[in-house]
Amino acid sequence: MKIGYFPGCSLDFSAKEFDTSLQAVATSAGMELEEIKDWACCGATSGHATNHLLSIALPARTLALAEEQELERVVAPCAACYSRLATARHEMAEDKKLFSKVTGILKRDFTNSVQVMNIAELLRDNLPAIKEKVTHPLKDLKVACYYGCLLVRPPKVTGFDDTEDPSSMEEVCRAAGATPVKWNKRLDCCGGGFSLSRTGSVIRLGKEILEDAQAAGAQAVVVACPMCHSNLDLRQKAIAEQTAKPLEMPILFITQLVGLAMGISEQILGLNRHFVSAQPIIAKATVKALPAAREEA
Amino acid sequence: MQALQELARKLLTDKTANVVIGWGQGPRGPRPIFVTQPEHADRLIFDTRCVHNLATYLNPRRAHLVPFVKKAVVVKPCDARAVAGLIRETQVKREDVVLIGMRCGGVVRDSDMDGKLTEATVSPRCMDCPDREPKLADHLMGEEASAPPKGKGPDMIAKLDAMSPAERWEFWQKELERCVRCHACREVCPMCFCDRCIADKSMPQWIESSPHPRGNLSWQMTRVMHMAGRCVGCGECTRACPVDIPLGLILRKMTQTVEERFGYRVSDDPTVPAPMGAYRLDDKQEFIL
Amino acid sequence: MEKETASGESENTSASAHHGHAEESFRSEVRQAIGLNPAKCYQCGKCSAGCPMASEMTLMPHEMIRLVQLDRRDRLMQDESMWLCLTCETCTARCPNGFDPARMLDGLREMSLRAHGENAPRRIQAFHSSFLDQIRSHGRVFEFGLVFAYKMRSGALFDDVLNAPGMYFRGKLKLTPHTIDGVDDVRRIFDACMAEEER
Amino acid sequence: MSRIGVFVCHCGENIGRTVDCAAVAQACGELPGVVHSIDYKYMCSDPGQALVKQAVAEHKLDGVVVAACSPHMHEKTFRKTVANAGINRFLCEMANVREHCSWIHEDREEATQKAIDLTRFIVEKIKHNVPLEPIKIPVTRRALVIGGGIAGIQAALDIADGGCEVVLVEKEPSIGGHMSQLSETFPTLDCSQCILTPRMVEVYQHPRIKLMAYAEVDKVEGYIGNFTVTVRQKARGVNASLCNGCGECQKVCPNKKIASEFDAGLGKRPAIYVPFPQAVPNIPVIDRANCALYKGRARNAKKDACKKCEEVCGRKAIDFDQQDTFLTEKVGAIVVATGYQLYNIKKEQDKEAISGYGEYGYGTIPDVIDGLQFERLASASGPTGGKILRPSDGKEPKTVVFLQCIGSRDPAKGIDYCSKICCMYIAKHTMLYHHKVHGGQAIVFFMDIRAGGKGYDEFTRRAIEENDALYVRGRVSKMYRDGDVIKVLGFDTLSGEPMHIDADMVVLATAMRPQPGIESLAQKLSVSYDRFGFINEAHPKLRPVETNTAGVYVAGACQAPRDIPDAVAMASATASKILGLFSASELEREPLVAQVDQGTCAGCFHCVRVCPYGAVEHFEVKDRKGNLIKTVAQVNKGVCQGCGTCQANCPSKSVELQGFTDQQIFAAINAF
Amino acid sequence: MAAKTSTDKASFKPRIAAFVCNWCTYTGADLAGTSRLQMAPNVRIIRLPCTGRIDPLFIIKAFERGADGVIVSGCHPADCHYTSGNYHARRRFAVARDVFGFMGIDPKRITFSWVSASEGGKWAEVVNDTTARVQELGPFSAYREMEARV
Repeated sequence: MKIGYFPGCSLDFSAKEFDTSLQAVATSAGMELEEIKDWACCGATSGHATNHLLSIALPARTLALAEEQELERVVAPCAACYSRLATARHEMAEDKKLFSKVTGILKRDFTNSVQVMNIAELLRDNLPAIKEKVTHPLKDLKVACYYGCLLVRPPKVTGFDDTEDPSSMEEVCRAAGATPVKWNKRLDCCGGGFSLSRTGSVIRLGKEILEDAQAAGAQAVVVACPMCHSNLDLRQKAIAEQTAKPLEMPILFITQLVGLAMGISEQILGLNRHFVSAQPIIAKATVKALPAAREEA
Repeated sequence: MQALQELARKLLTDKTANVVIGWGQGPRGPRPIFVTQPEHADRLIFDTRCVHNLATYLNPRRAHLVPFVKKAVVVKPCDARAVAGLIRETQVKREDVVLIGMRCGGVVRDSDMDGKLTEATVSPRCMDCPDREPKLADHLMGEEASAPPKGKGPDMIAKLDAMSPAERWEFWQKELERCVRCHACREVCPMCFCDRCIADKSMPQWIESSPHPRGNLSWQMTRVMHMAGRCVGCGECTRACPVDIPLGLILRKMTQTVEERFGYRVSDDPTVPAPMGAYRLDDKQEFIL
Repeated sequence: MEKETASGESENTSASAHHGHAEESFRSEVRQAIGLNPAKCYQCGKCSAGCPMASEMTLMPHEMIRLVQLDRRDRLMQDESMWLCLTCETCTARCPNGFDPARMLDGLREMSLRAHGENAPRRIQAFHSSFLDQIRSHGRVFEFGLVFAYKMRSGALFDDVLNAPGMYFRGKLKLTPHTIDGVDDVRRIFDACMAEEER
Repeated sequence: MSRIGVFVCHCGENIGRTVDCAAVAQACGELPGVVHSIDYKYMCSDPGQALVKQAVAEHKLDGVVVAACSPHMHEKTFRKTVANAGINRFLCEMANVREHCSWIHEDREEATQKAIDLTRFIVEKIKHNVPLEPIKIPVTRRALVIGGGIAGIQAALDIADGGCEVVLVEKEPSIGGHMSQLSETFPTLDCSQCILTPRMVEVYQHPRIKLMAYAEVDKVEGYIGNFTVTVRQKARGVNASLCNGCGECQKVCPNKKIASEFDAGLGKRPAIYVPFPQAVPNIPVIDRANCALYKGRARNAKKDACKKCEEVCGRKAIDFDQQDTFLTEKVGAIVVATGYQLYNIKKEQDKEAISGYGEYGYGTIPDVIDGLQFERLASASGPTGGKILRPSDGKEPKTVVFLQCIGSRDPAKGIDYCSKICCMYIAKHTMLYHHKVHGGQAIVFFMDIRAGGKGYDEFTRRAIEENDALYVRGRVSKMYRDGDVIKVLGFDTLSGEPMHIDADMVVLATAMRPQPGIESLAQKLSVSYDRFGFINEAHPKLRPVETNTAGVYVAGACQAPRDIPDAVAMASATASKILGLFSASELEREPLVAQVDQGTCAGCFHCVRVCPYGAVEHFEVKDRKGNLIKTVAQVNKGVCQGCGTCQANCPSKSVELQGFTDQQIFAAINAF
Repeated sequence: MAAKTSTDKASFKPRIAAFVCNWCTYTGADLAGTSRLQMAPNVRIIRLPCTGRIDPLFIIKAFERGADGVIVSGCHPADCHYTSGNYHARRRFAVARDVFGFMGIDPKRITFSWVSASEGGKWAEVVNDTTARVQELGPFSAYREMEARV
């Protein structure tokens, strides 16, 4: 079945590797993604931190477009976009007044019938197909699965996994052959939207998270959100300034990890685009030169 | 037909039954007959004109049949549902009746018609009937039957549902003003077995007894409420009505409600509990504030 | 001690004057605007215990809700803490009494903006405005433009300069914006939402 | 009935202000059948009642309608008044013109008209009232107590001491309940077992108490004064009459690794066991799920795996083939005292509405224990001999964090109520901890300290002031294991300071919940329960130990969270209620019950199906020669509670509810 | 049916019969009284022990006797004083409502509600809402016009 695809602004560019790795993994595992035509930004934190109605109306437009494309489900790989889309859907379903206000603003036929999924949910629901395509299991690779905030919170909006004890990312990593470690900060916030505006906070939070992952023996942190990625990857140099020794913790998108296990080339997966090199992982994962056929993926 | 007659003869001879209630030829088509002598068993017939619901004769109100105790009855599927209802409500003991089940592909509207089943002649009662043979039967006879022809005409329930309450009121007032309160609908009904009907109760008199629209309406509403989850859909009340009030319509509406809300379809299995007098904690209550 | 704070703050007199007039109080205004009953918070502090930004806030999440309960509008609206919320939803997920502190803070920020409050830290407000401007003009966020606009507004001109070349090298910054076809649609939504919220 | 008196009350200004009482009296005086109609300032006052009495005599009234307040307020009063005046008290009815009229309307004209209407309905109704006499029911002066915890023990002893027989049914092998697990009790810190054990022995030796331990109530039939209860005596695998409690069998049992229920999982016990040394009765049971012999038999093994207990038993008391038996007991009253269980924070819960604490690791973090487990650690008879040692490695914890309101006052987890006893027992725990672990620090996270009770607040203050317990006001957001310690992320809302604590052990004050299976027991008894499973009392204030089924009473924590003094007080209250009930050989009931007209009953038995109490029976009508004419319905007056559902379902209207007959209702509607 | 002018409608005072159970709704209505909750004066309560006792005949008879609307109210599910009378009533009324509606009695004229002993406010709402609704519908003149028809 076709799944609607809402890349969101980050995947459009700064986290292009999330997009390419997802597309490659999806193709390989037989998931048919169809991008929502002419989608607009979800409004992100700035939207709901300043104008509630806007924070519902912007995602609602996207959901309406998805309905027009006759899509029943939409995947939003960015956890923030996912949260905005899912929240909008939830609030409009709960509050009929809000729903009619929004439809009035949208001026579109809209029934609020589209299901919203995040990337961990999508991959978990397609585990059998993914397992089938794993050719280079990432044996001995210890990873810390990092959920952050919006994938699992608040429970009444997300609900695909246990809010305080989720397991879907670990399941996906295990399917890729990696070994998820048990650690404590996997649900803590990385600082999210304060990346530019309050860098100090982001560094403090990032440090706590990365140190805990390292203490748990992780060789890489696996994320499902471009903001988490940039806060942990881009800011790692600044974080390292406050630690005894450099952390050198590679941060991978979950799709990149799965892609590696499927033997998809690191160029397509965009592993070269990270600030902290993922080379040690790639080497450890014993992913060798890849057949050309994969390149087309 | 031969098989039916032979069975009846046997039942009467070996005293398995003291009377066989079935149909025989009358001056205007088949009519109910009570065979008590083995030699009269050949009077029994069965065809598409055998419209009457003979379960009504098991009803203890038929005092003249009570002394026979062991009774054999010829039943169509709708009749069998009524027998099941009477057993369920302790009016009849299963061991006191021998049920001769007839396979049935529908009957005509009335017994004085010729027996050809067509879209025009089929009885409305047969349109929704899913049963081709009674499951509650000691003997089963007749040929495998196919589904009755679908009747013609508009779906009156849908038509009425589409009306405004005032229009529905008008509709029923026009129908009910003809009612002469002969109570044939009650007398013919196999499920009406009270010794003293509420319509005849005077202290207090809930339902006015004279043929007046007010009492007529109360009577029909009350009757339908009493039939809730009990009506077997045999359509005898409609057939018996001398002024042709479409009584079956209200009953069908009620039956739909019961099925939709409580998931209950009237059954010829007496062990299936009736929906009224039972409840589920999660019964729908959208109409209650 | 209690007495000291009470006499020390000028708004207290006006605030306490509101008590007893539930219809026009700050807490009822908040309830009206946000659709959450502030009285639902029983001040257990679980939100503050789990808040990743608590160590940087001058008012903790439960204290902000408490100030709403006490109708201390000025005290609350003068403080920047509400702008430090990361909207990570930890508080809401763990609230034992089914309250939604994250949504409440969203709403309070919105109220503060509408009242042209000055409590938002310049950088954070600059970021939000730049971000929304991006959506308004292109339908999507054009990151280079966002960073540029943000720096102009916030005055944080030289932060992060070191990372820009790195980002560009790794293909993480695009220099030209893409504007969606339905940008007029988006602008209309913006205008309608702004107008609606003003009402 | 044709001589009716109408008495319109002004209730001071309460009615008179909006209703023209004189006009009501005048209008009603004109109604056919009304021979006397007056208004008066305070009808319920002595002079007011005298007016009624006087009028009854003077006008030979055979019906009295008082238009005043709600019948819930004064129906009893006025019925007594007319009874004193010499007419049957059911010939008096009230029209509610205060709560339902004067208090809720302002327009005097409208209110007066409404008051006239309401009074007219009742006048028309009362024309069909008939004198009714109370129903007399014989009483079996013997009680059943379900549950052998402190509440059940107290109730049983009080009833037995009052001179009546008691059957005490306990589902566990021993009586004693949770109280037997406690170390010391607040607020006096006396040893729980020291005060409980003598009472347990007293139960065992009491000539009027029949103790049935390891037994459960299977079926309940009948009604107040006349219950027939079937009790399932579960098979112990030990012949109770032969066993002398020597304990040799427990010593030889090879499987000694079973988590002890008595020690809340912290200690071990063998497969044949008595729960604790002071158990009453002191007769072991074989835990069939863990005994090698029964496990083998369940697998159809050819040979029994182990018979060591049988071999060692000198009294030949072991009986592997023993089966459950069913006993029937006749009793007149029942006490439900089934007690509580503790909520657990695990992910899997027995009710959909209740969820666990993921933020505290769903019960997977070692050394996070509940209150009962702490009791066992602190108890001299416990697995550590009274030393506070944490379960994971046996180390003495130097920092112990106590969390209150776990699963209680937490609607998000599905439980809204306050568990009531936790504030007190946590304070007690901190004291015990302070006494036992020198240099240890107890930290309590609380929301409110609820210490209402004699000596209770003094007790919690003592914990704080003299026993060094640090009380932190706030809930904990998250807890996780980090190496050897448990990281506790809390917040002190009083100082505004985050409290991040490295704890060696955490004690959760988890909510009290009713015992599992309470719903099915309640259904057997026809008593109602709330959404948490707590048994509903008949009235929250005025009838706190009765249930809505006559003859069934409730005591202790199965009704709501209760501490020991509460449970004991309730138990004594039930005993007093029951002894009162048993003080006469017959009991009287309001005669507002259903009655079948057997002449018109057609025997469809719709009434039997709808009756919530099973009060309708089949009755065979026979002629003089004994031939069956027909089978009809008959109402057991002792069981019927007067809801009238049978009547609404009766197609021929052959059943009538006294006090609300069709005639009466019809007349009232007709007056509309 | 005669067209009603707006003044007719305004001067029309609906007459509404309420059949309520003794334990929940009657007590809830008492509470509304003790709380002095003002409400429309059009409702006349007839007290029954339980909703289980309320026969559809009562509703029919009330309309026959000139009621413009009817309220039926009792204990919430699980709160029945008699444990299950309200569950039986719920099924009965579900059928009655459909049957009455099918025969032309506007279901809007009948309010079914659960009002507990503590819901005085809800009772006032039920009374006011029903009165307003029936006011809007106008008098139930159909029954009265039946006389003329004969």
